[in-house]
Formats: sequence, C-alpha cells, structure tokens
Amino acid sequence: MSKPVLVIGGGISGIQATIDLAKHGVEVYLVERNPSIGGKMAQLDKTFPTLDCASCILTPKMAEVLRYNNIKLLTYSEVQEVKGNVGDFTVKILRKPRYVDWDKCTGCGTCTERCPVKVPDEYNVKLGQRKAIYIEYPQAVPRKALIDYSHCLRLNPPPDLKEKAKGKPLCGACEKVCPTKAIDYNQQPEIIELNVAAIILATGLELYDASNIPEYGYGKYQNVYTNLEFERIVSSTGPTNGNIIRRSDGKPPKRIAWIQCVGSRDVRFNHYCSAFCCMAATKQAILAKELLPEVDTTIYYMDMRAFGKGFYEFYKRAMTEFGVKYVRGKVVKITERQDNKNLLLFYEDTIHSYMKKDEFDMVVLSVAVRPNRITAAPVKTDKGGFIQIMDPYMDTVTSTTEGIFVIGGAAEARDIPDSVTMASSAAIKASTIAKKCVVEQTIITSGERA
Amino acid sequence: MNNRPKVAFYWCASCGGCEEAVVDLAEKIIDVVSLVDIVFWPVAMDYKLSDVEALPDNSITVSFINGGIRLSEHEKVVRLLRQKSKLVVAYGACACWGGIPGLANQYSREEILERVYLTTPTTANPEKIMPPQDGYAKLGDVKIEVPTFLPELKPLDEVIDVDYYIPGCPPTPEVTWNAINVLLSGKLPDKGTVIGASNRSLCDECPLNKTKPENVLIKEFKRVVNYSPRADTCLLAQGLPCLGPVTRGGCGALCVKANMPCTGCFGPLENIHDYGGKALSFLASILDYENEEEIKREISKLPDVSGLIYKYTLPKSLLKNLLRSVRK
Amino acid sequence: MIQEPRVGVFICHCGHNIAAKVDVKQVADYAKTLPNVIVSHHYVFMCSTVGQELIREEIKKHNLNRVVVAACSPSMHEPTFRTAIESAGLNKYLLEMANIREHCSWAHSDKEAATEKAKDLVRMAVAKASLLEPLEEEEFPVSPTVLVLGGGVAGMRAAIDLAEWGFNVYLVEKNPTLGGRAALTGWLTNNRRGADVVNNLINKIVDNKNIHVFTNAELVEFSGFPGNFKAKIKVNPRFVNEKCILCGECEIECPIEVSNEYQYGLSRRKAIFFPFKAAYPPIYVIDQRVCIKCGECVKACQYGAINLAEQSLTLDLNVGAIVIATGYDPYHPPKGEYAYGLHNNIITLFQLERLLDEDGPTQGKLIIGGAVPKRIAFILCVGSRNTTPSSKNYCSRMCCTSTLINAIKIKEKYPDIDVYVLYQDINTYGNDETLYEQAGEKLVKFIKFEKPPTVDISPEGIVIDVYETTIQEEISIPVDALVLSVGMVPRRDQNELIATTRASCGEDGFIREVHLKLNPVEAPTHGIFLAGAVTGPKNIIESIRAGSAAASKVATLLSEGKVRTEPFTANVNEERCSGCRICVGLCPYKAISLREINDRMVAYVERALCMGCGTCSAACPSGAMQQYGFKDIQIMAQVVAATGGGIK
Amino acid sequence: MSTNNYEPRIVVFACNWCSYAAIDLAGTSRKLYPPNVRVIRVMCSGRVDPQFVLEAFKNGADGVIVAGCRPPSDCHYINGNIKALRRFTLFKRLLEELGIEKERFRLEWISAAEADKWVRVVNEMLEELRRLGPLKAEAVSV
Repeated sequence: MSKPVLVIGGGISGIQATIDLAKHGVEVYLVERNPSIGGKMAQLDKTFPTLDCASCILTPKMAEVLRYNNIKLLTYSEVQEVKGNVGDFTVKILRKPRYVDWDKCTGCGTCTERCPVKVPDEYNVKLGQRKAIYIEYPQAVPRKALIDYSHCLRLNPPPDLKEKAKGKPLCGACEKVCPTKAIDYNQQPEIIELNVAAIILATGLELYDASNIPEYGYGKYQNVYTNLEFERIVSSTGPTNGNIIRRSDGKPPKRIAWIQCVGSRDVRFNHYCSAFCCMAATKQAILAKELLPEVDTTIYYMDMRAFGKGFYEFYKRAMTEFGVKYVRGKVVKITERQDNKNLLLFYEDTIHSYMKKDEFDMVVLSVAVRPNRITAAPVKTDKGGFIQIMDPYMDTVTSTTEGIFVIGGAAEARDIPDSVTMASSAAIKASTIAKKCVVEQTIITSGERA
Repeated sequence: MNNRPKVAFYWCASCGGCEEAVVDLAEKIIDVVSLVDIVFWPVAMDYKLSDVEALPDNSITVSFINGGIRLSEHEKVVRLLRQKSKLVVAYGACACWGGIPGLANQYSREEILERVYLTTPTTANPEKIMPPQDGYAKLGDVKIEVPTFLPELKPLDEVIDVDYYIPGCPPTPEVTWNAINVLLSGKLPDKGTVIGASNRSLCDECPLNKTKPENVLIKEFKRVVNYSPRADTCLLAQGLPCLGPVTRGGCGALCVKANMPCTGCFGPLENIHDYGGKALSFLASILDYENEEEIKREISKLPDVSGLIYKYTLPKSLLKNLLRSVRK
Repeated sequence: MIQEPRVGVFICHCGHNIAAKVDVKQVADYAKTLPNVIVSHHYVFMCSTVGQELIREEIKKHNLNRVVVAACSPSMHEPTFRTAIESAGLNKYLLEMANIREHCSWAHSDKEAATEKAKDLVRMAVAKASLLEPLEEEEFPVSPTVLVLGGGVAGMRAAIDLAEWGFNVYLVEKNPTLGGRAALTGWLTNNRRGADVVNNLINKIVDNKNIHVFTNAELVEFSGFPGNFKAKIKVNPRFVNEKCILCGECEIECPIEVSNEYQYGLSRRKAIFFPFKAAYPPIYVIDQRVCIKCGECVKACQYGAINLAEQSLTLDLNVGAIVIATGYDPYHPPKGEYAYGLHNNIITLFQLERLLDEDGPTQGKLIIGGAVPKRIAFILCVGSRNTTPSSKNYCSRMCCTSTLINAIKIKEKYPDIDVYVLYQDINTYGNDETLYEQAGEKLVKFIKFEKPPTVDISPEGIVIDVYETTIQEEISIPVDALVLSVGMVPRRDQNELIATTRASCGEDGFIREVHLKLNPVEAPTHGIFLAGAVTGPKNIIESIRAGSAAASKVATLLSEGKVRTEPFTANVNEERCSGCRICVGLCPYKAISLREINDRMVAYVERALCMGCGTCSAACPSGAMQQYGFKDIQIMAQVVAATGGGIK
Repeated sequence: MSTNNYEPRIVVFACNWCSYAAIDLAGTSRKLYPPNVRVIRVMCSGRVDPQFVLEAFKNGADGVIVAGCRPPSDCHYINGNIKALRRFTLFKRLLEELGIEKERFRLEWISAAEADKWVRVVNEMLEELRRLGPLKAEAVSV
C-alpha cells in the first residue's frame, strides 16, 4: 500500500480530487470542517451556463465518496498542524465531538423533530432555522445527525435554566427518541495523527463581508441581499421553498437589481476580479425571471466577464430570451425608502457618463469572494490571502511547498469547471508522489539492513 | 372421397385482397388444389353454409380466414368453422390484428354508420335509409334476417381460438406458399406462431438497408404526396416514415422496391407488445432536434399519427379496451 | 438458464421511520402470498449486521435465488444489500429494493394508505425480482500505454504527468516540433515567455524514458474500446536524421523560400528549416509540400544527415486511452475586416507577439512596416462575440489578457508610443485584473465601443472611427499600426480528427466534453480525454492545467490494470436484430456499431463503452436490444404489478 | 362507479439521477403528498419505451408520469432526456388523436433538488384525475 494523501476541504474541488485519487488506487483522507461535504456548490440552486441543477450533478459525486474503501472521510474535523516534507507529512486533525455515535445513527431525523431548540441555519446562510441537533441538509454526506454544543440545552444549558434544574440534566429529548440509541452526550474531541505523502488544500472560498462596504447598506437595509443569500432564496430546498420574497414584508419583489464587483476590482477592498459573479448574477436573474415572470431584473456591471465556455452565449440569451437588463455602471450608493423599504440606487452610467437614480424593491450584491483562512499548512499566500502557486506555468497547482497542492478557490477565485480541472491536476501529482513513497521507503529500509 | 386434407377459405371484414392473394399463387394454385380438397370458399366456389354445417366436427384440416370480425354473420361463420376445423389460420392483416378496417375502432358504431350512410360527400340518401340494427330487414312484405353491425371490429383471435397467423395486406404469394408448406409438412410449429414470414424486421431483407447512413437521424418527416424519394437511399434516412424497422419481414420489401415506405402490414415481431407504441418510439427517437418547440413543430406536420403507426394493428393495441370507453 | 425464482422478502422497520407509518407485519404477511415468494421477514434495522446476517441465513436455509429488500431508497443502501447477498453466494444483481421509506412512510401521513402502498411497492419489487438475471461486470485487462495527440503545452503536460505516474506515453505531434502555439506566444504574465515555458516542458519530456515522441506524425486510424484501443500512427518523413547538428549549411543552399508560419508570416524560411530556437527534436526538417528535391541541401550537409529518399512509416499501437490535445487555430480575419490585408501595418495579436519576442523576426523590436509606430491601437473581440458577420459567437477568453500584456510591454519599452485599446468589456478575470490596473497606470488609453469601430486606409495611414459613448461622439483615431486581437477558433483539420476518434463537437465548433461543469476533460466516449484549447479557448496556464487533469482522468481509468463494464449495459439478440441501425445514431457514447455475423450486418454493443442509459432499448423497433437489469419484460412486470391492486 | 371513493392511480417512471432523487428528497424532507403514485425506477428517462406507458394505461393506471432530468444538460447520460422528449411529444399527439385526455399523461422535468415540484406535480395531476374520473377499460359484449 502506498502512503495516503490528505485532502483538506470537502467542496467540489476536494471531492473531485478525492475521487480521482481513490480511483488512482491511493488511500485518501478527506477532511471537512463542516458536518457534511459539499461545500459552496451544495448551496447553489442551479449552475451557469447550462442551468444544471447543482444537486443533480453534485450529490452523485458526494455519494461516490462513500463508495470507495480507500477513502476515509473525516467531516466535522479540522487540521491543526502540518509538519514535514514532501512524501512525509505529519498531520494532526481535530475530530470535533458530534455527541452522536455515527456508527449507530441512521440519519432518520427523529431527533431533530423532537429537539426544542431552534438555531439560525448556516446552510441557508442563516435565512432559515435548524435545531440544536441537526442534519446539515437533506442530501448531506454523511447523512448523520450531530449536536451543536453551544445551543444544546443538555450540553450547554443557559445559566438561568441550569440554576432552576438544580443539577439535574436538562432536556435529553433526542436521547429519548433516538431509535438506535446513538446519542452520546459524553463524546470527547479526538486528535488523529496521520502520516501522509502529499496534501491537497481545497479549503475554498468565503464571501467577503459585505457590511464592510458602507455605501450599499448590507445588514442595514432589509432588502439588500448577498448573492449567496439570493441563491438560497431561489432554491427549492431553501428557506422560502424557492419563493422569492422580501425580508421586509414577505412580498415578491417587482424589480430586482444586481450590483457587480461588490468588494472586488475595488482598490479599497480586493484588487482581483472574483471571476464567476458576472455569470452567477446572470443566472440568478434568469432564475428570478423563471420564478416570477413579471419581475424586472437589472444587472449593474463594470465589464461583463462572460469569458468561459458557453458564457457569452448565456449572457446573450439572458438578454434576448429572458429580457434581463444590463447597465454598465458603478453604483455609488444605495439608500432605503422609509415608507416601503424600497431601495434607491445612485449610479454612474459609464457608457453615457451620466449620474442616474433608480428604484428597486430588492437588491442583490455580487459580493467578492476571498479564500477561507487556513493557517495550519506551511504555504505562502499572496496579498489577497490566496495560496500562492510555485510556478503556474509548470504544473499550475503546486504551492510554495513541494508536496502540498492547492486547488479551487483557495488558489484563485474560480468557477466550477476550473476548480474541478485543478482538482484532477493535483490528484495526478499527489498520487504520483504517494506511489513513489512506497518504492523509496522500501529502498531505504533495505538499505539500512544492508 | 379421398384422404386429402380438407381446406376452407372464408372472408370477413376485408377488402377481398386476401382472396386475390390466394389466386395470386398462380400456377402453384394447381399444386395446392391437387394436394387438398376445398370444402368451402364462398368467393370462388358454390358451397353453402349448410354444407359446412353438415360436416363432422374437426373434419376440416385447416380453415383460412381473412378479414376482421365486424358483422354478426362473421362471428357466426367463424365460430362454425372453428367447430368444424382442426386448425384455424388468421390469414392477412385484418384477421390477425384488424387491419385497415380496424382503424374505425376510433369511432362508435353510430358515428360510422352516420358517416357512411349519410354524410360522406358522395352519398345521396335523401330518405336517410340506414341498415337495420335489430337483425331483420323487410323485403317487400317479407322479413328477412340480416347481419348486424357490431360495436367494434375484432381481430379473429378475439372471437375464436386461432392456431396460426399469416401476416400481410395481403400476404404475398410467397408467404402464403411458405405457410401452406409449413402446414402440410406435418411438423407443426407452436400454436400462436406467425407462419410463412420472417422472424426479423423488414430491414433485414430490404435492398436499401445497406444505403442507410450509420446515424439515422432526420430533420423532418416527409410525405409521399409531396416528396419523391430517391431510389438509391434508405427511405427512412430520406425522412419518409418507413416502418420497415418495426415490421416483420417476409414480403421482400415490395413497397420499398416500388419507392414507397413500408406501412407495416406484416405487423410486429413476437416480443413487441404494441406495434404502434414501438413504431412511435423509434420514429420520434430519430427526429434530430434537441429543443421542444422544434420537435413539436415537426411532429405537428404529421397529419395522422394513429393512422400512421396503427394502420393495421389498432384493434390489437394495448389501448384497445380504452378505445371502447373513450369513443363513447 | 434462469432458475425457477425463489424470492425472499425482507422488510425493514428503520426503527420507527418505516414502522410508524407502515404496518410492517401486515406487509410481510402479504408478501408471503405473492407468487414465487418463499419467505418473508420484517426486522427493526435490516441494514444492521444482524439484519444482513438474517438475509444471508435465509438465503442459505431456503435456497433463495432472488432477494427483495423493502427499506430505504436504493441510493442509500443498495450497495449494502448487494454486498450482503453476494457474501451469501448470490449474484449481487439478484437484489431488488422496494423504497418504502423515502417514497412511502416519510411521504404519507395515513398509516392505512401507506401500508397499502408499501404492499404495492413490495409486489412490484417481487414482480421484477422474479425476472432478474445474474449480471456480470466484465473485466478487461488494459494496456498501460497512452496516446497523447498534440505536442503543445497541454499535450506535453499530460504526457509528463502520465509518464511520471508510470504509464508508457506516445506523444504524437503533427508538426515537425513540439511546442505548439505557446512556443510562439511571446510574453506572458509574470514576465514569462511562451518559449521558456515550452522549453521547460520539453526538457522534462527529454528526460523521461516513458515518453516516446513522434513529430511530423498523425493519427490515421483509431478503434477499439477503453483500455484497449488500436491506433495507427503515420509518421511522415522528415528527411533529416539525428546526425544533424543544426549547423544551418543546408538552409543557406536551399533554393526554395516560403512564408514562415513559425513567425506567423512575418518572415520567410527555406524548404529545409529549423522551426524555432527551442524546437524539439533539435533537427532540421524538410517541408515536403514545397521541397523540389534538388539535392542542394544533401550536398551542403557535411554530416550525412539528409536522406531525401526517406519514406513515411506507420506504427500500430495498442493504447489504453487517448488524450486529445490538438489545440486551436487563431481566427483569421477575412480580407477587409477592419481593413485587414489592406495595409501592411495592420497585424494580428499573434503577429505582434512575435514582434515583441526576442526570438522573433525583429528580435523584440516593435518594427511595423519598417518603423517603430508612434501610435498603435488594438481592437479587441476580432472574430469573437459576434462583432462582425464572420466572427464567432463566443468570447475567446485569452485575448484581453494577452492584449494588455503586450500593451504594457510596448509601454515599458517605448513609453512614448500612444497605445489605444478599443474594447467591449475587458475580461481580465481573476488575478489578471492587476494587468488592467497596470495598463491604466501606464496610460494605455481604453476606448469602449458599443458598435464595432470602422477602419479606413487613407493616404496618410490608418484611421479608426469609433463612436465614443461617454462623450457620445464619433471620433477618429489615426494610428501608425493596428493590432487585431483575434480570438481562437477550432482547428481547420478538426473534422478529420472527429471522424477518426469518434469525438464530437458542440455548437461553438470545439470538441465537446461529457459535462461542461464537472467533466471538462472527458469526451462522451469513454477512454477519450481532452486537454487544452481543443475544447474551447483557454490560456496557457489553463491548458497546462487541463493537461494534468486529463492525465489524472486517464489514471482513473487505467490505474487498476483493468477496466470493468457497467452491469446494466445493452445487449443485442443477434438472431432477432435486422441491422436497422436505429440504435446506432441514438447512442450518446457511440458504443453501438454494426458488424457482420453469419453474412448479416447486426448491431454490436461495445460493452466497455456502454454506460447503461437504455435509450437504444427504448427505441429498438424489433425488441432485439435489451438493457440488462432493465429489460422490457422486467419493467413491464413492474408496470403490471403497479397497476394490479386497487387503493383501498 | 361512485366517484366518491375513486382513488386515481398514477404510475411514474423516474430516472435514477434526478427525478428519483427528487422523490427521495421529498421523503427525506417530509414533504407529504397523497399515496396514489407508484414509482418505477429506470436509469434514464431515455429508457422509457412508450409501450410501458400504454401497458400502464391498459392495466388500469388513471395517469402516467414520465419524469427525467431537466433539459438540456442535467441528464446523466448526456441527452437521454431529449430522446424522451421526442418520443413523448409524439406520444401526446397520439393520445390526443385517440381521444384520451391529455391530463392523463405528463412528461415532467424534475431535478434532484425539486422535491417541491414533485409534490406539486402529483397534487395537480391528482386533482385533474379526480375531475376526469377513472380511465377504465370497459368490457363490451359482442
């Protein structure tokens, strides 16, 4: 057996790399800090430019991860330390307590029905609610329940309740109803130490905090949304069951505006272009049109970056077939109308060089993405926080440390096809190293004996 | 009398083509006649029904019956023939599956009679005389028994037990001859078998099959009324809805050789449950469009889908029972 | 021969997930009454070790040969139960699942109705199970050899990765040298040059014993199936052998001179020539198309390296997979488009890259029409984004970045030159955005157009007329030189490639991948992989990356040393098949062809290519084509069972 | 037949990758719908032979749904759904000619995420079928 490879991050890049590695015959550890793999793509409703349903194409891949004997899936786990060199990395992984014995849990969901505590739901970008014991989302892989320690009445009771209970354990509803007796309130964190040949960093992206951009009023104006929030709203599995409604009054909007380059291509925040938002906004406008045929959709952009395969055609289709409007212009500020919570956009039309104003009842910010912070691996990052690639013109995925590869959003803001291409690129390199490790080790051992 | 096999011919709801087909055996008919005794053949010979009634049960070796069952008289005669025959052969498309008259099963008896006796453009029937439906007609003062028009047309095997089937509209002389040889060979095949024809679809014997491109995909359904096919290329590949792929072979691709697409008179192969369903499936599959509007547009140009795919087999379709309820 | 079915039915409570809404005992009792059912059990967790053991025991005890498990969705536990029955000695495909959880107990509130439905679902499963047959996934040994078609950056990178992994690689390039278009690309980001990138890759290839390079060679025949393709390669004569030391004497004597395609026509070369500095193999080559075989070069060569009688040879290879990395062509504007071809100072971006490259015809000096221009303009989207009647519908992805790299380079070398960039949108996506910033800082002038500009040739020179939207006026820009930033188009010879390899192209004309999002480097036909710009415009980094990705996908196919077919493939009854070919054109994987059996042409399914969709079976007009596991009679049995009983 | 206790029966052919997954998702998300549907799993909607649908009607199905991945490109097998689209577009024409109510047959694109759409389709169809009454093969004595 060759030495294993570690993949950090279970988004689409990490999943693809893991599956490729498993098929190369290499043992793989896939570590994901959330309870389920799937990453950002699992939160998307559809994908551009084909309008493929994201779950249709992603969930089979997620399920595939479980099918290989040589894939070890460690979700709800975080890499704490990475030491060593190519062919010989020692990694410490913290396996956070789930308080549910996942060998026993069948994912039936009875516990979540009974749990009395409601918590904002991360999967739905806090637009919906989940319970303190929960399954991350219906298609989660693994489909297992876990208890969120900080909100569980039993594990972490609020002081006042604790006082009233006088030392008696509180709640315990999940334990009572679990048909397989899987609840284990005493589960402890575990540290797993691995020796791996190579590491693939697929730690992905997060949204830039839009509330840092004062002029757009995100967090202040109710009907201003981030692109990821909008994605959950249009999704049939989302908190509104796919009904586009306003936060302020629960009514469907009549006019929606998308503002591009929010926090990207902006010297104040991030210099780079986030690469996928032009097409994502185009897709979202089309989805809005499909759900609300009467809705008026306008996209405010700087340059329409429709550069990928089928993108420009998609952009044209949005215009001609769906009637999505595009305004080349920079939105300078948004204000909210007190009476109806509509939003007034002040923008410079950069084609005609006029200042203009328009009113919308919903605004979606195409917020910049930035790399998730990952500090455990000894790699250099650029000023945007993206992990640097040693020589993009040689092998395109090797970080500044040999044997550590970086793929997907951790390396650069990228769309899905580019991310999965990177994932496969890294997989062949990592498995080449892993396979050689065996050979080298055998030689070293025999050398020592001789 | 001798010990030659006794043979009967009878026609029900058919055009008479099947009768012609027997005659079309040409000089071979002499061989047939010398090998068998014909005991009943209303079209060609003067036998009366009473002659048949007088025969002992199972005394006729084989009865060839063509046409579907549409009149009470058909029913009566075929039941009698069944009783008197060792073997009954459904001869021709109409007896096998209803044939073209079977397309009338889309309409009720009343609609059909009204159409035929009153509303066709060539009908002059000012007195609105309709066939009696009580089984009797008056000829002057005499009340005579007449056949009644049944509610629907049935293939032969829905009325009596059928041993073998000879397909075709009509069966070609060659198929008929093959079938007769099978019957006379003494080695009878399993009951229910189609005899005389091929066990593969028509493409197997079609001279144009080798001219078919590797990918048979078409952009439009053409019609013979306004398109003259080239004689050197598979008709289906040219866009004519040729049903050769779904139709039993055995005719030698006669229609195709005359530049006409196969319309399916040899019916389906054995493991096909519904001829029309299967014809529909392959025809639609090769319509080379990806987009719903374009597909709809091309399909809307087909004037008569049921007539195209169920030309000979509607009364045998899986929907036959449903047709009874929907045509009311 | 199929055995008389003996079906065991196992009904899972899934705790109370099923049992709360379905009366499992009643369903189990009902199952016993169904035809072919020998035993029927219900148990709290059928997927548990105990449950699986129960199934195994019952199979042995009652000699069961079919198993129905009524539990959760097959997507959840079908593999589990297949393994279970396999360990009891049954073929694992003799299992049928009835989904009484997701499709029943979880979806319905009325217990009585849910129980009735569960009975129906079990009846349907039993009906199908009774007709199930054992299925085998066929295994074929694979050839650990890969054919990489195209010696550009994508193909070279794929070859290197594959060879390093341990595969034997044949790298076949149509031209006399490796390197492809990247070798001619000039300046890239990070101050790198295309030639250097190519050089680095070539060095890796030269060092690797697993890579066999054939230049001047092409694929002429291709057949077989994944793991075992047969490829015929024709190696055209080079007329010069390894004795060549690149002295160049031959070139001097050669009387034939033609336009040099390795400088995009900016200079001329001889019939015997050496393509470029980093070319590999480092040997001269004779261009067969123009050589008159005068023999001057033979006389000039002191090393006896030239043999004008050399013949082409063919190689028959057995390869496990093929990577197509044949690249693209630059868009060639028709004469008159933006006045192209009407003035010597109107060049394409590809030509400009040669001019700015130190290995170029001017050694990196920007000399156009004999002089350094004072004003130079770029027009973007030439040949792309529907700007002109002959242009393509798509964005060519790399031209904005390339234009800005070169615009910046001009400004660095010649700060006094006025540089204009006429554009629709600047597509410097991702980190390339910094180039846009830099270009702005270096005072490159950007002019946005809504309507494509017009170019006029006057006695004074080149004049660009464009409607400037911000001032809303038509403006005229006289320039000394004009660069048309042309895009990428499918290769002219792509149709031959498609005909040979069974690849197919999409609406944009580029080779189509199996799935745009998640399988960007795999062709629909299994075993054919795609790298680089052959699937659509890509820059050099992206092409290299796709090369590695394609290598990875090859390894996923060949690493085990064998390929396994789908169990649910289509299968032809050759006796019944009439060779009507309906199925052939419908197969999305081109797995069906005709072959001769007993003097008849009948359909043939290449099992290794079939992915098991069943569309051929649905269309087969004679019922000869049947999908294993989803045969007509099996599905029909389910249909009859589904409609067989009334609801309440 | 009294229409009061008429419970329409719907036979569904669902492709493994999208529609079957959506029906699973409806269950997992406990989206309730009436139990009148019987789902037959096929790998691809392109496998569904019109003969199957006819067989379902023949045997007493009041309605039939063929469900597949959304065109153009959700299909796991590249374009099997397009083959289904071609066949069942023609099939609908046939039903229309034969006088069978068009509401009794549906070709639906239901992606793996569209549990709601599944529930809606079932409810809509049931409502229509209740209005139409049973599609019953009537025996006719000759």
